Amino acid sequence: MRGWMGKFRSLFLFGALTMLLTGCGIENISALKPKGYGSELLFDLMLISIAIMIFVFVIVMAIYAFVLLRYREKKGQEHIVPKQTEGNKALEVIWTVIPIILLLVLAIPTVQATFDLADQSTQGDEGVLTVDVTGNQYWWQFDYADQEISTSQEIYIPTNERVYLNMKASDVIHSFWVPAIAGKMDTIPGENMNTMYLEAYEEGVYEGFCAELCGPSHSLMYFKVIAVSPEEFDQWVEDMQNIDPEATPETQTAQTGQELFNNNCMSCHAIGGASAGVGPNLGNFANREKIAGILQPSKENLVDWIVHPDEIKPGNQMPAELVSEEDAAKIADYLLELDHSDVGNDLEMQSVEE
Amino acid sequence: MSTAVAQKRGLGAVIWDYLTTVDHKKIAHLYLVSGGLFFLIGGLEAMIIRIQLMKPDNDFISAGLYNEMITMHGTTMIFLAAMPLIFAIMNAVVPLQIGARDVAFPFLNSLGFWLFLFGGLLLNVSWFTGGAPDAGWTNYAPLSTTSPGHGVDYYVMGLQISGAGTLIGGINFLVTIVNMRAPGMTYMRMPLFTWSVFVTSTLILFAFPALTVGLFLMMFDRMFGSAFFDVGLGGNAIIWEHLFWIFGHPEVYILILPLFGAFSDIFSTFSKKRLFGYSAMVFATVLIGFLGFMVWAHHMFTVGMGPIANSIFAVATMAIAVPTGIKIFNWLFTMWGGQIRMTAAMLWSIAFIPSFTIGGMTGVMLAAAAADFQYHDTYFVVGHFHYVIVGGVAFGLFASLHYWWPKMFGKVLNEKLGKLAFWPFFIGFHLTFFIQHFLGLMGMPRRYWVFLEGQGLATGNLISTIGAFLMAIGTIIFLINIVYTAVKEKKADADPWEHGRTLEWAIPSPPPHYNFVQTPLVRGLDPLWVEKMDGKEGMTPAEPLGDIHMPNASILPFTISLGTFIAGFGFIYQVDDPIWLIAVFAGMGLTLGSMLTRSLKDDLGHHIHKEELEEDIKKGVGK
Amino acid sequence: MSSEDVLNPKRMPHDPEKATLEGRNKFLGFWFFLGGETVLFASLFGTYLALNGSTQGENTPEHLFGLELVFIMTMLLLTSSLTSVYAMYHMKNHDFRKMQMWLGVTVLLGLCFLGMEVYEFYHYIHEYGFTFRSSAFGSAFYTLVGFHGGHVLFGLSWIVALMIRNQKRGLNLYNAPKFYIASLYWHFIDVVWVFIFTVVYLMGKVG
Amino acid sequence: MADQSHSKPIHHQEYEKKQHREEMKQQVLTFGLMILFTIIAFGMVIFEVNSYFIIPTLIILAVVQVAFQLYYFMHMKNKGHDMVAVMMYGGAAVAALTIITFTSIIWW
Ligand code: HEA
Ligand code: HEA
Ligand code: HEC
Ligand code: CUA
Ligand SMILES: [Cu+2]
Repeated sequence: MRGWMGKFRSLFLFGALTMLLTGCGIENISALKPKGYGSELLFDLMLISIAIMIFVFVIVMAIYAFVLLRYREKKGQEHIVPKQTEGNKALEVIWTVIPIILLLVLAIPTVQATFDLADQSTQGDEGVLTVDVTGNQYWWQFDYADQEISTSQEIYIPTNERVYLNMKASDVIHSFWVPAIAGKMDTIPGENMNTMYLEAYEEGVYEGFCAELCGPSHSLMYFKVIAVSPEEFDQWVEDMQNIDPEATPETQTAQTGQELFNNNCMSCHAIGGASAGVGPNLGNFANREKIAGILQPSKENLVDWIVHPDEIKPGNQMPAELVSEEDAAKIADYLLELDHSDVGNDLEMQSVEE
Repeated sequence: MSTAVAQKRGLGAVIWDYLTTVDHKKIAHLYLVSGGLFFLIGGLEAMIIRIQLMKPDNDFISAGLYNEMITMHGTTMIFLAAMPLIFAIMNAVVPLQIGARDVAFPFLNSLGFWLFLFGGLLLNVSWFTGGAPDAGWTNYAPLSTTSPGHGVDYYVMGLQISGAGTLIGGINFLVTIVNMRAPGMTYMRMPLFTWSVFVTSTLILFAFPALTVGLFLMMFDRMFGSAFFDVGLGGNAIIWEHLFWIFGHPEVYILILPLFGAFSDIFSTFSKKRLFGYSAMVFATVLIGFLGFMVWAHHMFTVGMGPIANSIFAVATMAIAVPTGIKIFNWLFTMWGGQIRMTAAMLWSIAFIPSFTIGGMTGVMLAAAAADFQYHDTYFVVGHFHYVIVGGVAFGLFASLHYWWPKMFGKVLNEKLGKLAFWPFFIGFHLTFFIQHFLGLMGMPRRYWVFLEGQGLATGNLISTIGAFLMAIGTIIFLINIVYTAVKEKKADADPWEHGRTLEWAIPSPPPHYNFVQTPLVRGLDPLWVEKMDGKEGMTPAEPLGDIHMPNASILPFTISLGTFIAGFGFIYQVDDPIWLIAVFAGMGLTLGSMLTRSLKDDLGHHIHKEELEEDIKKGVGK
Repeated sequence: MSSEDVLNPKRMPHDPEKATLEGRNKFLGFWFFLGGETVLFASLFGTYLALNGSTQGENTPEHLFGLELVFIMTMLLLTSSLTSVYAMYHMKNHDFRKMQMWLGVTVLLGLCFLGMEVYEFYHYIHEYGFTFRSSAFGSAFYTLVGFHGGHVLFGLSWIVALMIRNQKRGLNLYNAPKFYIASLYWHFIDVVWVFIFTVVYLMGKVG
Repeated sequence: MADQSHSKPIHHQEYEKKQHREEMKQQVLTFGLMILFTIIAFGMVIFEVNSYFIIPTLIILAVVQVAFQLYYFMHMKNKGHDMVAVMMYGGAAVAALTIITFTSIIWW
């Protein structure tokens, strides 16, 4: 924990506030349950600002309550003409100066945090991971350039290390947001690249959102950040590098599925290696938490998706009814066999039914 | 009385009267009715949004329709409801408060209204012609430039037309306030409402041109193949964001400042005290307006402007809390030591203070650039801006309407019903929007058509929806009140609140169409109060009774605006088929022809003769 | 005296354009409008400056622009500003005929300017294939310069309309403010042009 | 209609005429300077003067020219232009902010 904030934490108000706020929301989703460097830094900043605001609000409300209780016009006193006060220099100075001080108290950590989160000093250093993030309507692509692998929808990172993200968009503006471990940053089409970093403290599957309106399925553009220990992460990289797109699946239907897939889908999708970029890389598909970011990973759902992606994610770029339902089932068999790495399998997405 | 006369003249004549009127009081009525109608439409859209978000995975409306709904809700509420309602109050009150007989440019005043109305109608026609705009009220490129169909084209043309109307209105009020004040009404004697309209108009003057340019570029990109926002040809999507927010941030102060002014007048009237710290209030208003131009990029903290720019804009934004705080405390101390009378207008104003303070404080939290990485584009932001907009602007409009209704329509709105409308709206408001701050932080981005089961967001959203229904009930009671008052209430006096302090309360409710029989002489701040304290009945005139020069009515503002409306359709559809260029030429022809007519035909106005005035005085109009 | 009456040197207010309340309102309102126009053109200039590097190939500012034509255009417009000053000088001296004459000269100069601008655009399109749609730079260039050209066209039509309308009846307190603000508009057009030739052409040539 | 005109004595007329002539002289002088500045600006670019200072110099020349237009040709120097100046400077300030933004943080 960063020094000065640690001391503040012990103060009663902060303690109470922290307790109150962290009661809100669900682990690994909520910004109020920080599990990473960025989110924790920002949570602390929020606490400071909320404390200041509560202080101000209490004062305003105290005067307010007093005035309303004390100075109501009473029956029979309608004729009284109160003193027509023009103003009061001393008071006016007070309520100019105190807010300025309070704002300075807020401004300093704000500027610090702003620069802290924009820090890129270790990017490119030996052993520091950088992932290229591309936002597409309505899915995310993650390229690990140095490792020569790419994934979609799920980004794997090692815990307790800074992972830099170089972010772009291929079509319209999106925004990459993982409330539980970092803030958000827009991905923009064109020449502009943004950079942010992730640092997760604990292993886990963290919910990610697209936060910039990007079309009808903007609200369905989820992704996952999967934080695993550095050793497991290395294992995962190796597994991913070893994916052989040509590998023959075990069952007969899956083999037909593979053929169908290669004929119909490969123009947009890739299995392992670098990605074509039109559609998600399906290399490790069977290990996905969700299909297309939102559906539970069952065969039924997968067939539904393959035949009618437009009904599940309105406006998305994958054509409907490319293949018949039977063929889709075969392709599904094939895709669900694409289980090339079990890293992260033991981590479950936190989710509480209400 | 104009309305009484009108009733005798039959419906056709009344309509013609309103189509051609250049009287600021009637234009105020027009703004009120059309702005009110758009508020109901915008509110209906809000209800649909809330119903869709009532439970997880809801499919009350489709994803595409949802985006149209939020876009039209935001656009309608800001441009077609809040702005015109503010203009309604401005028109009704400002000339009276400064002791003028009309605004500086009565003709342009009417033109401004019709441009707004036709722009608004054009925008809403999109619902029936294949889809409303769907890229959010902020209309970010390239989502907007690539949006299929014509929705965004309607957005561009509709806002361009109504924006021109607003700009005209702004200039009009600036000149009115500078040039038309009654003798003795120095700048530092102007009522605070007038002051804030002055500052607001300045903001309009400098903010709207940026939107105009942005809309032109958007129009060129969508309709004529230019490449401003097309990255394929070297364009840059961020230019739109900057242009939009250079306009957009001042716009939110354009919305709130006039109501700050109205609250100042209301607090002082119903506390029976002069405004505490008048000069500080004026200074704070000007300062807010000034700072309002230096903070726009706080809407773009996550765009990647870099830490230096982010920090500068963060600190500049926070600075606005200081002048706003000065205002809050001055209002509190205006009431301090006063005789607070709890009318409906006062009730809305009292409710405004805590509500707006919460909204302002969440604003300052948003201004902490780094923390905005968490807040941005979540329901936290939605919570913030509804707190300031509904808790500030909407409450302010309700308060102002209650306060000035007698001056506009000659009857005091029923107080009981007024308070009855207040409570469900007030409670519903907090229910709807307070919880949204938490929803945002718990991981609910804004503009989400659905949220999912198991994200812990269901309860909060349900509460929010229930609140929205309460607000609807409040609104409906307010509407009932209007009807009830029109039918049942009796005619109001010149000064129905008894403690009126400013000039508008010195003349009958509603005023004769020349407002002041004789221009009043202003002898201090709160001129009417000054006279009252000297034991006088009314204002001392500054001029002898004489002929009054008044402008002539004209249909040209209507035809000019109609022309732009027609041309608007032409521009939108010429992309599909050049035959629509006919509409462009016909519309522009009508517009330019009407403008030329206006320019070449002398319009010298007419005089109301001294004899008629004496007649009116006998009937008790002059007082 | 009513505002309809023709002015003659015996009964002349010092500033005929500001002698009536209507005149003063017009005067002030128009100036405020120019304040807004400043922001409008600034937005266009900003956009141009942000995009003038996005040329997508050959047609860069250095490559396209020739300074001779622009120099002549500048001289024309500057001179037209002076001639409209002369017109206002005669207005203040209530010499209607001379005012009309100088306004006529102003219009002629403005027309020449506009003609050359049209030629310039034509030249770029046909010689270089440089259009509104070729690149973001193209869009920004034609929009900025075209907006100015549109202002010139509007200003010319306005002045001509005023001249024709008042040809017979001469100067009075009702139309004096109209002439005055039309000339303000014309000066403002020149102001914008000063920035256009500096920012677009000269700075474009420098690179 | 507010009416401030009334017959004036001849000498007054003459006085005003002289004033106008005086002003006109200034304006012609201003015009001369503007032409000069323009020639300097174009000359600097055509003869490719040292390009280190050239852009700031060009901008300064333009600003001075514009000030001439506003103050002399458009009479902002005369009295009764206070509010005019407020609004023009306001517009200029917003304009400056806009242009600074578009030349600095657009491409970050
Ligand atoms: C009437 C409209 C209105 C008003 C008045 C305000 C007022 C303020 N707003 Fe708000 N704002 C909006 C309407 C408004 N806003 C809208 C519509 C959006 C979203 C647009 C969109 O994206 O769709 C938005 C978004 C928005 C953002 C961007 C958020 C994001 O998208 O990530 C930010 C960030 O800084 C912000 C800040 C502020 C601040 C600091 C104020 C300040 O002016 C508030 C000042 C007031 C107070 C602070 C309270 C009183 C003061 C005191 C009692 C004194 C003491 C106080 C302190 C010391 C703190 N606003
Ligand atoms: C002046 C501005 C204003 C006002 C007053 C309101 C008022 C309301 N807004 Fe508004 N809102 C915006 C401006 C405003 N909003 C903006 C700018 C956005 C952003 C848009 C975007 O993202 O692009 C937004 C977005 C927005 C959202 C977020 C949508 C999303 O991000 O997905 C929500 C959700 O709850 C919402 C709800 C409401 C509600 C419940 C009200 C209530 O207060 C409304 C109360 C009024 C009524 C309930 C009317 C009642 C009347 C009837 C029902 C009778 C109807 C009868 C007839 C038509 C005859 N608004
Ligand atoms: C025109 C390009 C295109 C073609 C052809 C195409 N897809 Fe897709 N596919 C996409 C895109 C784009 C997405 C991402 C959609 C989204 O999430 O919005 C996608 C998503 C998917 C997903 C979900 C991926 C994930 O990461 O969860 C699956 C599974 C899938 N496609 C299978 C198929 C199959 C099987 C076929 C052939 C029958 C096919 N696709 C053909 C473009 C295509
Ligand atoms: Cu991508 Cu929203
Ligand atoms: Cu803002």
